Amino acid sequence: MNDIIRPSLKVQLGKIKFKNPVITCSGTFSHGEEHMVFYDIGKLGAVTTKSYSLLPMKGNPPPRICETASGVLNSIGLQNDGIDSFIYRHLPWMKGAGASIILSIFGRTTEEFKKIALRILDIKSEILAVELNLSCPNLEQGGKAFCAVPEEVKRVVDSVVSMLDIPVIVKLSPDFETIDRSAELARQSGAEAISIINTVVGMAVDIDTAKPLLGNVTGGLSGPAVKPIALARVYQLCQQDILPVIAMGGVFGYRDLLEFLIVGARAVGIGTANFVQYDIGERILNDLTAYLREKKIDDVNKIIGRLKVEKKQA
Amino acid sequence: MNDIIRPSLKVQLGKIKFKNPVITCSGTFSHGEEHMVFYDIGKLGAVTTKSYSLLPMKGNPPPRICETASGVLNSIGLQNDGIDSFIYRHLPWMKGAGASIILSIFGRTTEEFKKIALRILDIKSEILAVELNLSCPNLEQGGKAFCAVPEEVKRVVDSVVSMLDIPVIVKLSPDFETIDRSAELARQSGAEAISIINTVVGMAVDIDTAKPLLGNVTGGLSGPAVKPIALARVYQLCQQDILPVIAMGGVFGYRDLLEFLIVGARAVGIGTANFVQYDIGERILNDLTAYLREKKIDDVNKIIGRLKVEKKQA
Amino acid sequence: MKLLNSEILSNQQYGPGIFKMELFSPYIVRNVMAGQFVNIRCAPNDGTDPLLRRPFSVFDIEERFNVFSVLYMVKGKGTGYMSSLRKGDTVDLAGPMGSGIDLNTGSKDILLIGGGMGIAPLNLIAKMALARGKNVFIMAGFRDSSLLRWERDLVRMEVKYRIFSEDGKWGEKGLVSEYIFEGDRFYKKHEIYVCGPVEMLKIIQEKLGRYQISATALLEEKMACGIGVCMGCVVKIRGKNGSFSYKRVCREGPAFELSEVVFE
Amino acid sequence: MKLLNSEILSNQQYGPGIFKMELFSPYIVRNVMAGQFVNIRCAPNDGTDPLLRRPFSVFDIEERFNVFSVLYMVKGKGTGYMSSLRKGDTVDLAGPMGSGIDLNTGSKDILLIGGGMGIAPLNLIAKMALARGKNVFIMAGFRDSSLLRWERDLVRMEVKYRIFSEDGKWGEKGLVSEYIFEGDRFYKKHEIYVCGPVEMLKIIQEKLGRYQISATALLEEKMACGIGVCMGCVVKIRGKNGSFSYKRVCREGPAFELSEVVFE
Ligand SMILES: Cc1cc2nc3c(=O)[nH]c(=O)nc-3n(C[C@H](O)[C@H](O)[C@H](O)COP(=O)(O)OP(=O)(O)OC[C@H]3O[C@@H](n4cnc5c(N)ncnc54)[C@H](O)[C@@H]3O)c2cc1C
Ligand SMILES: Cc1cc2nc3c(=O)[nH]c(=O)nc-3n(C[C@H](O)[C@H](O)[C@H](O)COP(=O)(O)OP(=O)(O)OC[C@H]3O[C@@H](n4cnc5c(N)ncnc54)[C@H](O)[C@@H]3O)c2cc1C
Ligand SMILES: Cc1cc2nc3c(=O)[nH]c(=O)nc-3n(C[C@H](O)[C@H](O)[C@H](O)COP(=O)(O)O)c2cc1C
Ligand SMILES: Cc1cc2nc3c(=O)[nH]c(=O)nc-3n(C[C@H](O)[C@H](O)[C@H](O)COP(=O)(O)O)c2cc1C
Ligand code: FES
Ligand code: FES
Repeated sequence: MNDIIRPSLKVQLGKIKFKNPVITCSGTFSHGEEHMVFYDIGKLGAVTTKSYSLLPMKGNPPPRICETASGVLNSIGLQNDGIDSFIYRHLPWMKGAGASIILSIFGRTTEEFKKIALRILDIKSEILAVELNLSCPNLEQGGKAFCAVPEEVKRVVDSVVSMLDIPVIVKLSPDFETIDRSAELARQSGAEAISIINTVVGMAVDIDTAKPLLGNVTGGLSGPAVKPIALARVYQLCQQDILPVIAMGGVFGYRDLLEFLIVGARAVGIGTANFVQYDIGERILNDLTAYLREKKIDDVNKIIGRLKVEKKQA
Repeated sequence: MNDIIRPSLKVQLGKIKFKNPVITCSGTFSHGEEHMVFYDIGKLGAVTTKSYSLLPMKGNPPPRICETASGVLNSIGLQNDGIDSFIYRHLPWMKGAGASIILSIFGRTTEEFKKIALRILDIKSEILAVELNLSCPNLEQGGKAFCAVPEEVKRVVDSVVSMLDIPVIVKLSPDFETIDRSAELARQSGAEAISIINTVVGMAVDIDTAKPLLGNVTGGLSGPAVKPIALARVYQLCQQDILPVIAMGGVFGYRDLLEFLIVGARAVGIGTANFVQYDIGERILNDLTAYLREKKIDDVNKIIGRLKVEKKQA
Repeated sequence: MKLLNSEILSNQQYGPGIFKMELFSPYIVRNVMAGQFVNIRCAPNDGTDPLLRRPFSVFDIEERFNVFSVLYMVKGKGTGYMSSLRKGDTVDLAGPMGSGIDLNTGSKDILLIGGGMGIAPLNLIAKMALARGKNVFIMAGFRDSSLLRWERDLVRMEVKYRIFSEDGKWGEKGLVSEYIFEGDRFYKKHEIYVCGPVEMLKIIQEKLGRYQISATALLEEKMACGIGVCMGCVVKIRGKNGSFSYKRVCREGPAFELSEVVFE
Repeated sequence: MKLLNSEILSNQQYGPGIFKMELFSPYIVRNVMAGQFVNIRCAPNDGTDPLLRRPFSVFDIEERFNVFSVLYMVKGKGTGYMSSLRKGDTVDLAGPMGSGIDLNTGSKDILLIGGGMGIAPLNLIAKMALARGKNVFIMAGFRDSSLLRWERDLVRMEVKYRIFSEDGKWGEKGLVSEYIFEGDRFYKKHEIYVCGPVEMLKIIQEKLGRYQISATALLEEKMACGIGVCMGCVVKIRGKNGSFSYKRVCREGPAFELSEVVFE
């Protein structure tokens, strides 16, 4: 009855090729070691590492996690062991596990980004792409996020691209209206794709103590609560057709992934869901394949950007 | 055992006096007629009417509602009968019901705002304040929201304030980074308070038909999902201490209301919750009173702005 | 209209994926009119997912016992939650809602045309019309025989009916909408009520339109509030001279003159 | 560590607002070490509220029957949901998690100091230590007698214990933390495990510190993932030369050397 045995799942974003559009988001999957207990992470389109800075960072004081309605606030504060720890400890493990790797990095100055890029030079053949987490604070702009100021995005991308001949992905936050402009400047500077959304700024208060529920006062909201926001941002960006888009925000099942593909994303990241359904990556991959088969769609690319908008007259 | 029989609930925002900080949000309570079946709306600090334009507006094509995780997307499109219908039909009923009234209005040009202000002149003694819904599209700026451009906020506030000697509240959307600037210009132009947040831009897609789940493609997200976002915006604005703040976004119980008061809001609006718990206004009012009594707090103002932030060193 | 906590007297499978929930509520039983619905909260305690209430037509009432029932199909989270409830649990509901249909006046002959779960509100119309001494004739079409059990209710009501099913396994084989209107005589003398999928309503609208026969359609639309405050549940209704307006299913409806509904 | 669907064998009240849930799981029973926990999904099906799993210490295991249990206090949505489950329902859980405590080595004398629900992990430590022929002495303090039933479990385990309660209605009147350390002799020869509210841990840390007696504290922190990927559940741990680092309760913990924990 069913002819499509193995629908093609390959997607391409500029020069970046993924074997399928199911990837995991930075900071929510570590390097895959923990999840490898639950499924073979080599099956994923890509694993995005946590974001690395040049030197180790301690991160923010606890509490760092606060659950909200259908969402999670976090103020991890980018705790990480520094880029060298990735290169010497985690990368070898990831290669061994057969993971396709997106390396996420951040700096607090353009200079720091450059220094990290320098370290990566040697291992560039072992990773699919570098993702620049530009939602991190830019010390040269008083701690405002890099992506708040499109020109700062440009500066960083310019310098990283000039040093590394591997694809660069720019990750943006939904909190700024400058998304289109940042994407455009990133394109001009040679970025390959845009990842969106990072978490949304949020907060929660313990009414009994009158203290913020996060050690860092505000934090980033993720999970199903933000999915409609992410989808609107991805849709709006895809409409501009500036760069291919990797979408993320609240994906908890294959139906969410399909929504993002339909509005135009070429790959979709799973974040918070990794905390709840440890095998979600594999599950979504299987469900996607089953869906395509059932609908007799032989190539996942046929779904991408297929949104039907019939603006009715009111 | 308990000495505080009747804690004082009065709050004041500039010249606006509310008998208590519990108000209902524009567009979620109509004029209170429907909710009057469930409780006496005269008890509320204020009822904010739906937003009125000069002439009747049909609104957006259906579907207009889509439920999301702990939230609701709507694309009502400001359907309303026009300001005259408020003045001649609804206002008399509201006065009869003993409601304290905030009249919400919007125009698509500054001119339209002025024309509406002119109509209100006669009834100004019957309302507590006028709320300018500045999240509506500004036709003079290509349909971008008024509050996207602080100078446009100023233009509207200037003209309304110059015509009406009743307090003006400016309602802003969380989607723009210009909140502080808009608030500052609104203050300079004589506004009395800021209402925040309006809904967050969001979207949802029906994967079976590949069509948006809202007739208008994108819509506004409200409900518990957005509470952390609203709280962060209110906190950040209150920190600036530009104008008193009326907070809203995801309030479903008195604990939510207290969170907003603690970060500095002087009054709190109930929106989407009116759709689910029809008696929520009265319930929150009772629960707030009971809470203050239990905590032996004799005046609700003692809670406002009491957030304890001890930024720990990481 | 009231907010109520009603006790479940039974919540049993009626067909595959279909349940009938019987609730104790003197208030609903005393006040409900044909065509009205109740709005049920489908999350435990202060849960926020699903957030909104779910509307369900009142399917039946048992005045002697102060019991009313809803017939529902499990579709998603809300109805899934409902199906997990048991006898003795209470349900947070509000109702009766919507403008009811007054069966004390109007024609003595009532024709009800239903498709699938659309029979839910028609069942109560039938019961109430019969109680007022009217003649009720039901034509109902189904995809399969999931709702087979309903025939027992019809037999008990002693109502005239014809059943159609697409697979022919229940009643006659075919679609109601196809069968209908081989002529107009019969239909003209009846007061007609229609409830079912949009595709069916469209065909019937078109066919009745040819003979300018009026009918009342019971519509569904996604709802946020159910009480008329949000303007979310509107349908497009034709006005005079090519104009139209958006009317609320939860207030002006769910019953509308079929010929005036604009399906898009 | 595995994702499991475990059947509930019983879920009964243990005290006011406190339940004990017994679950069938050969895998957990075979693999769990003292101090480990399971991470339970507390929303039905694909519900998103509450979103995150909830961590619970393994309270007890019955190897013969492949049954383990968790003792939990109803605090909010998650535990409220758990308390609504019944025998025969299945629970989506993952475990065992956290680095366990190896009781095959170490001192022959074990002292367990617990406060309130903090007794949950201590119970399993006691059981496992006894099974390894160790001497176990328990000192536990409570606000009231909600956990009274636990004394039956202690008697059955044939363990030595002293109970304190603030109201004096159960065991001796007073706080464990006050009572403790009238001298240091007794404590020095024991391997000590402590679990309870932060206030209690602080006092004990201070008192033990005076005599430089080491102890293992079982800590709690809000968790997002429970498997070590999110860096959410960290506590501040003193390093050498005044330095410190953030360690994960779900991976490096829940057991930490008490003297190294920085309470803020
Ligand atoms: C006035 C009225 C009366 C109704 N009476 C009945 C009845 O007697 N029996 C019955 O089984 N159903 C009835 N419905 C439909 C019922 O409300 C929906 O099936 C229910 O809300 C689905 O909830 P869910 O959480 O299970 O599904 P969801 O997960 O919310 O959605 C599952 C599917 O149901 C559709 N749906 C969701 N809400 C509605 C809605 N308000 N109206 C129509 N479709 C919806 C969605 O588009 C989706 O395709 C009625 C609807 C209205 C408006
Ligand atoms: C390693 C570990 C082992 C635990 N073992 C047990 C146990 O054996 N028995 C038991 O009853 N409880 C145990 N807890 C605490 C238990 O996880 C929380 O009580 C539970 O998550 C509350 O969920 P809720 O949805 O009911 O409450 P919520 O509505 O989430 O919160 C209610 C209250 O509980 C607090 N809380 C929420 N999550 C946690 C958490 N992860 N840790 C501590 N406090 C929290 C909140 O701050 C709030 O004050 C343990 C926690 C950890 C970290
Ligand atoms: C605990 C946590 C840590 C995160 N850390 C990072 C990070 O280091 N770098 C980054 O670019 N994004 C980080 N993110 C953002 C996610 O990668 C993702 O963009 C966001 O969570 C939205 O997706 P989701 O809703 O599926 O989680 C983090 C998110 C969470 C919840
Ligand atoms: C259906 C609906 C209609 C709304 N209409 C208006 C409106 O006409 N004017 C306005 O200023 N805000 C309107 N809002 C926004 C609310 O007033 C409120 O700012 C927002 O919903 C956030 O609060 P909540 O999360 O409690 O709903 C509307 C919101 C909803 C859900
Ligand atoms: S559902 Fe809100 S107006 Fe009908
Ligand atoms: S809970 Fe995620 S690292 Fe511990």
